[in-house]
Amino acid sequence: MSLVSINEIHKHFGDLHVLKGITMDVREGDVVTIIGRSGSGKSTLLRTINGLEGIDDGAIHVDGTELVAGQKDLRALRLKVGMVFQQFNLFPHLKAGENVMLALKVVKGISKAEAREMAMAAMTKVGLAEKFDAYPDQLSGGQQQRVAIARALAMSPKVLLCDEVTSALDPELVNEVLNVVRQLADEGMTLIMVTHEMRFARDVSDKLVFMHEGRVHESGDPKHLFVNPGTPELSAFIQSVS
Amino acid sequence: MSLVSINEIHKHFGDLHVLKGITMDVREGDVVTIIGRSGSGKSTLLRTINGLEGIDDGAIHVDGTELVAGQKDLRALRLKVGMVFQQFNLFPHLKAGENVMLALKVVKGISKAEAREMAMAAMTKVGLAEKFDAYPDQLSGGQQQRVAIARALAMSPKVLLCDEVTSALDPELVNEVLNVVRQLADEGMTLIMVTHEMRFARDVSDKLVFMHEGRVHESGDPKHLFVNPGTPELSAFIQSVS
Amino acid sequence: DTLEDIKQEGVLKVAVPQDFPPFGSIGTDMKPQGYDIDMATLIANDLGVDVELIPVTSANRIPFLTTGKADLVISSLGKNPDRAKVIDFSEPYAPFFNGVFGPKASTVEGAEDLDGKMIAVTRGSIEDLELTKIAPDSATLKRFEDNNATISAFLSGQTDLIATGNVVAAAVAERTSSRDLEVKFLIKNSPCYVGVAKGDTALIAKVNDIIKAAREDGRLNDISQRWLNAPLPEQL
Amino acid sequence: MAYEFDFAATLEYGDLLLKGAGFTLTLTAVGSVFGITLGIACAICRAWEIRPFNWIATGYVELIRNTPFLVQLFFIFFGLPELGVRMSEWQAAVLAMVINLGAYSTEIVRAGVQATLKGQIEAGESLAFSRFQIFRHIVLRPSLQRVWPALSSQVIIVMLGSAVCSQIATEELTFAANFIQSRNFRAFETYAITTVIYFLMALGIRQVFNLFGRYVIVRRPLDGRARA
Amino acid sequence: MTEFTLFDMLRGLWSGLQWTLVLSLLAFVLGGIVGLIVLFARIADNRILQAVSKGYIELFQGTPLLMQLFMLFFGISLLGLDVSPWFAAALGLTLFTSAFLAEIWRGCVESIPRGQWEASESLAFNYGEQMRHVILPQALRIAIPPTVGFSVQVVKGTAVASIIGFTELTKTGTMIANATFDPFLVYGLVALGYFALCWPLSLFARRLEGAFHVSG
Ligand SMILES: Nc1ncnc2c1ncn2[C@@H]1O[C@H](COP(=O)(O)OP(=O)(O)OP(=O)(O)O)[C@@H](O)[C@H]1O
Ligand SMILES: Nc1ncnc2c1ncn2[C@@H]1O[C@H](COP(=O)(O)OP(=O)(O)OP(=O)(O)O)[C@@H](O)[C@H]1O
Ligand SMILES: [Mg+2]
Ligand SMILES: [Mg+2]
Repeated sequence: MSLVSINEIHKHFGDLHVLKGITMDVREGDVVTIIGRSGSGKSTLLRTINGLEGIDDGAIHVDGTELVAGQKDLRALRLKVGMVFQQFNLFPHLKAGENVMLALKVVKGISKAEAREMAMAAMTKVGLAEKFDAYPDQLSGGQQQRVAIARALAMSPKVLLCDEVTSALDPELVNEVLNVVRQLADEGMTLIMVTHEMRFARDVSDKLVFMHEGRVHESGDPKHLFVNPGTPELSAFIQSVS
Repeated sequence: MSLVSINEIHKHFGDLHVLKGITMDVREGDVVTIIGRSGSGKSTLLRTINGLEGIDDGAIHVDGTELVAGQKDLRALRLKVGMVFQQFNLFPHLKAGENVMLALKVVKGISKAEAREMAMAAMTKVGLAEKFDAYPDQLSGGQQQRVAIARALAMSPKVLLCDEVTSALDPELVNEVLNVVRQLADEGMTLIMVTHEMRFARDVSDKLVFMHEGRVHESGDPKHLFVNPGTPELSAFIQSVS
Repeated sequence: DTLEDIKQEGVLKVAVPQDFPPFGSIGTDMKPQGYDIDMATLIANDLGVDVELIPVTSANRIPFLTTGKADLVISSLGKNPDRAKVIDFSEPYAPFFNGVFGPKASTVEGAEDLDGKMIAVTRGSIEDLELTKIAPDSATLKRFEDNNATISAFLSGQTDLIATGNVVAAAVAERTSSRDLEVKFLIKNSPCYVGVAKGDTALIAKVNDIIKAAREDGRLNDISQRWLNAPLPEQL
Repeated sequence: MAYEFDFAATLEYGDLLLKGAGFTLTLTAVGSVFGITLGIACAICRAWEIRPFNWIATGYVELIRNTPFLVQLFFIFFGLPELGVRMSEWQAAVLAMVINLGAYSTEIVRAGVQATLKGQIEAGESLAFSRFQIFRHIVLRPSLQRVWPALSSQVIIVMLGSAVCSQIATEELTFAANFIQSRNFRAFETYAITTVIYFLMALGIRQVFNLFGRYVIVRRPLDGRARA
Repeated sequence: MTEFTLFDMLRGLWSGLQWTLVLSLLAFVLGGIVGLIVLFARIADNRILQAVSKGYIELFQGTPLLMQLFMLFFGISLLGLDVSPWFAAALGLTLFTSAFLAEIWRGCVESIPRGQWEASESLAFNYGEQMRHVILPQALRIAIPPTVGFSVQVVKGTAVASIIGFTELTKTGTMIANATFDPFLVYGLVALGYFALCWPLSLFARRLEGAFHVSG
């Protein structure tokens, strides 16, 4: 059975029909990469999966439970779905380690000592154990993004959503973040990510989804698709970004 | 004789020694690309050339006149040096065309009608004649950056400084800006640019400057250097960004 | 000197109250009226000059005088040695009977009965000065900025008693039914004086002459009848 | 006609002035603590449109901000007893300070809350925080940090405005000044000294707020890099 | 004693309200002009100007307006100069208003991104040209809502001008209350008067704020 199943979902922003019936299945351990032009609806799709955007029609199931349109209490769902953003969104008033600990304490009610240990483990995983007590603004962009990943990981999500996690980074900092993501993929984490790093998409992901004007225009094995794009749109897109 | 000559310049920010004796010559029509890690001093170097940052030691000559440390009136210099920024920095309260016209009227004292004509010519050059009356926030990032280039160009500078002019853009918008820059290079404009677009650096520039920890670590013909980096630092850098 | 200046300019500038009926309050035309205003007009008439009334508060009446922005202060001023160091006082021109008033049920009969009571009084008024001297320490004086606040405090029940002029108390008793009011005891007859800037001897002599004349020819008595509904007392 | 200054005549009453200043500071301190708390509560209701409290908060803020403090004070002290609510001049003064500062700080804090980046809230949501937890742990402290200078200015304004409380016989600094000058008729000297005291208190409050902001709101040493 | 009808009260308060309006306008216009000058000093590239303007702002924000007016009106007279109430009111309200406006506007100027300064600098603008063509036009847009918001404070602040003899709205109210012993009605009307003056300003400020939020 699939971990995330998305069925014919639609989403409007006012008059704008942003998602025009998307269907997609993600099994446990899958690494799915979503690519597409700016405005094609990639972020919106990702954000519907943990309920940051509601949907107008269709259904989303995560780990067996349905995400109902207009539902208020999404906490149970969100405990299963972690998310990492393009702009890191670390809490600037808390140290790196405290960023990771906060949800453990507040949401899961874990004791401070235990939360600290779990946070330290997550920070170690992203290679930043020694930055536990640094404030976000004392860290480079790449380090901040790794803390953001640690913060999501510490909650032990079933699936991790990543929205252009390297787009706000200086080019030489991109790799340190991608390496962390690659390692997660290798360890069997279920990942759904939007990225413009084509080489990474090709090398790491099990499945490539090309979105175009609110639809899944093409999807399949990345190694195959990159060489043999099935539509002129994908072919043009691949050309423009590489 | 060289158009821009930089001689052993030093720059400190408080305790931080950012430029540690930089020497560089740029002849008329040269296209010079500066690359290097974040924090290596690329932006700072560029900004000293039009006096946005003062220097602590050394000398900079532009078109024969010396830029003296601590000098107040830099108007004459800045009329010769145009600059384009990563964040565009268009004036949001003015239309695109007015952005281009403003300095012509205010600084050069050109009549409104004439300024309008010159601005239109510059806007046409960057392919945005029809956006003359649009406000910056009605333009895409790539279009905004092209307006910023037109704004600098309209002043007919002798040399144009570009600091990561594509870093704030979505990947598919990068090319439209690079194409404008390429066209300027082809027309013989003197350009000094900081960029992370390695392919562009290799294809377009006459000279590559690799900065490392406040020094020019290596410089020379880009086609040669990319294939045969002379130092392990440059080699590592090229690897990390490509 | 000031007297010469007044005659020269033909205007007498007098600081008068506008928050202290019946001595000074505004009429429906927003102009001050009352005992002090009539007194000011009287003095100006006798000097043969016009009068210019300056409505003042207890906070700024003396600065108006000391900075020369007013020639006289006729503002139901009481006299005490501290004040006499700063300005000069004329002969008294008006009686002022003040007392402590309260509801019928209250058993207060003298200053010594004020023990533990809360009394509203207008800050800087004569009754404030006097009551401060004679009230026992255990009494609480609540000193309000103006007469209006003092009366409101009593009427709204914020204090047990009120210290004020008898004419004021009578006016209040007549106009309001929210709390009954009767005299408990009289504090003192402490008359009002005209204030003059320190050292203006010629002016003060002239003012004293005018007061004396007005007392003798009955004009002062008329003013008293008009505003206090009582003849001018003998001892003034 | 030369006026002779005599500051000694006022300084004789120095203890009264100090006592008055102490009362003013107490009034300000109590007013600040409860006023800012009230402001934060109303700010959440308004920023996050929690019905019907956001409407109540809006009405409250508009009413208070558009009428003079003195009138509010009179209403509380003289008007409420008619409705059967009687309080001492101290309680009335404190209450007036609280509702006044509450209204202004609502607006100030709301601006800070609304300046919170959407990404911060989304990060909290995606970590399964509840709305209240997001406010309490993610939004509040950075928002206060943003508007702290504005809040401290407002407290100073309210402190200076508390002078009006003397009208209902609250024995604060202006009361003391008026009391003294009604005894010695040295209005100018008394007010000059009082002005200096107010100024010193304003500087002091600014300092206290800076320290409080640094050690309680920001909770970190403010080296150069922490400014952002 | 004279009997006041409701009409008498309203008529009296109306004349007081007009004074309040006049004083507010005076404060706002003069305070705005001086505030602009103080603002320029505050953000000037000159330490002395900065320090002086900072002290100015601290002083007039840190002392009660009532005391400022008192000092100006009576204090200067003690030095032998004759000061008219108009002059003192104009001066005092100007000092007060300009200190606050300068500080409000400084925040607006400083919120203009550095990039705007740098872009115009690299186009060879001098300081005055940068201000005139780039910074102030943008700062002005941000400044309008808080400035209109502050005007409400100015309107309410003019009440203290009664200390130097102006019978504006609050003072008129006090005087009528003293003559009628009916403080609730009178102060209720006074509150209504201020509300009528201030509420439109507040609404206007809010609408402007909303309008600017939309366009970023
Ligand atoms: N909150 C919103 N309100 C209105 N329109 C929105 C909103 N969020 C997104 N949109 C619009 O929906 C469309 C899809 O946006 P989305 O962010 O999903 O695109 P994207 O594929 O992620 O693009 P990018 O590569 O630029 O991030 C765009 O046209 C965008 O302008
Ligand atoms: N105004 C400043 N004050 C203090 N330090 C500064 C300032 N500007 C730059 N620096 C520091 O100087 C160093 C060089 O900065 P610079 O911006 O020139 O680097 P860069 O090579 O352009 O990096 P990037 O690729 O990130 O733009 C960095 O360590 C930076 O933190
Ligand atoms: Mg996106
Ligand atoms: Mg840079």
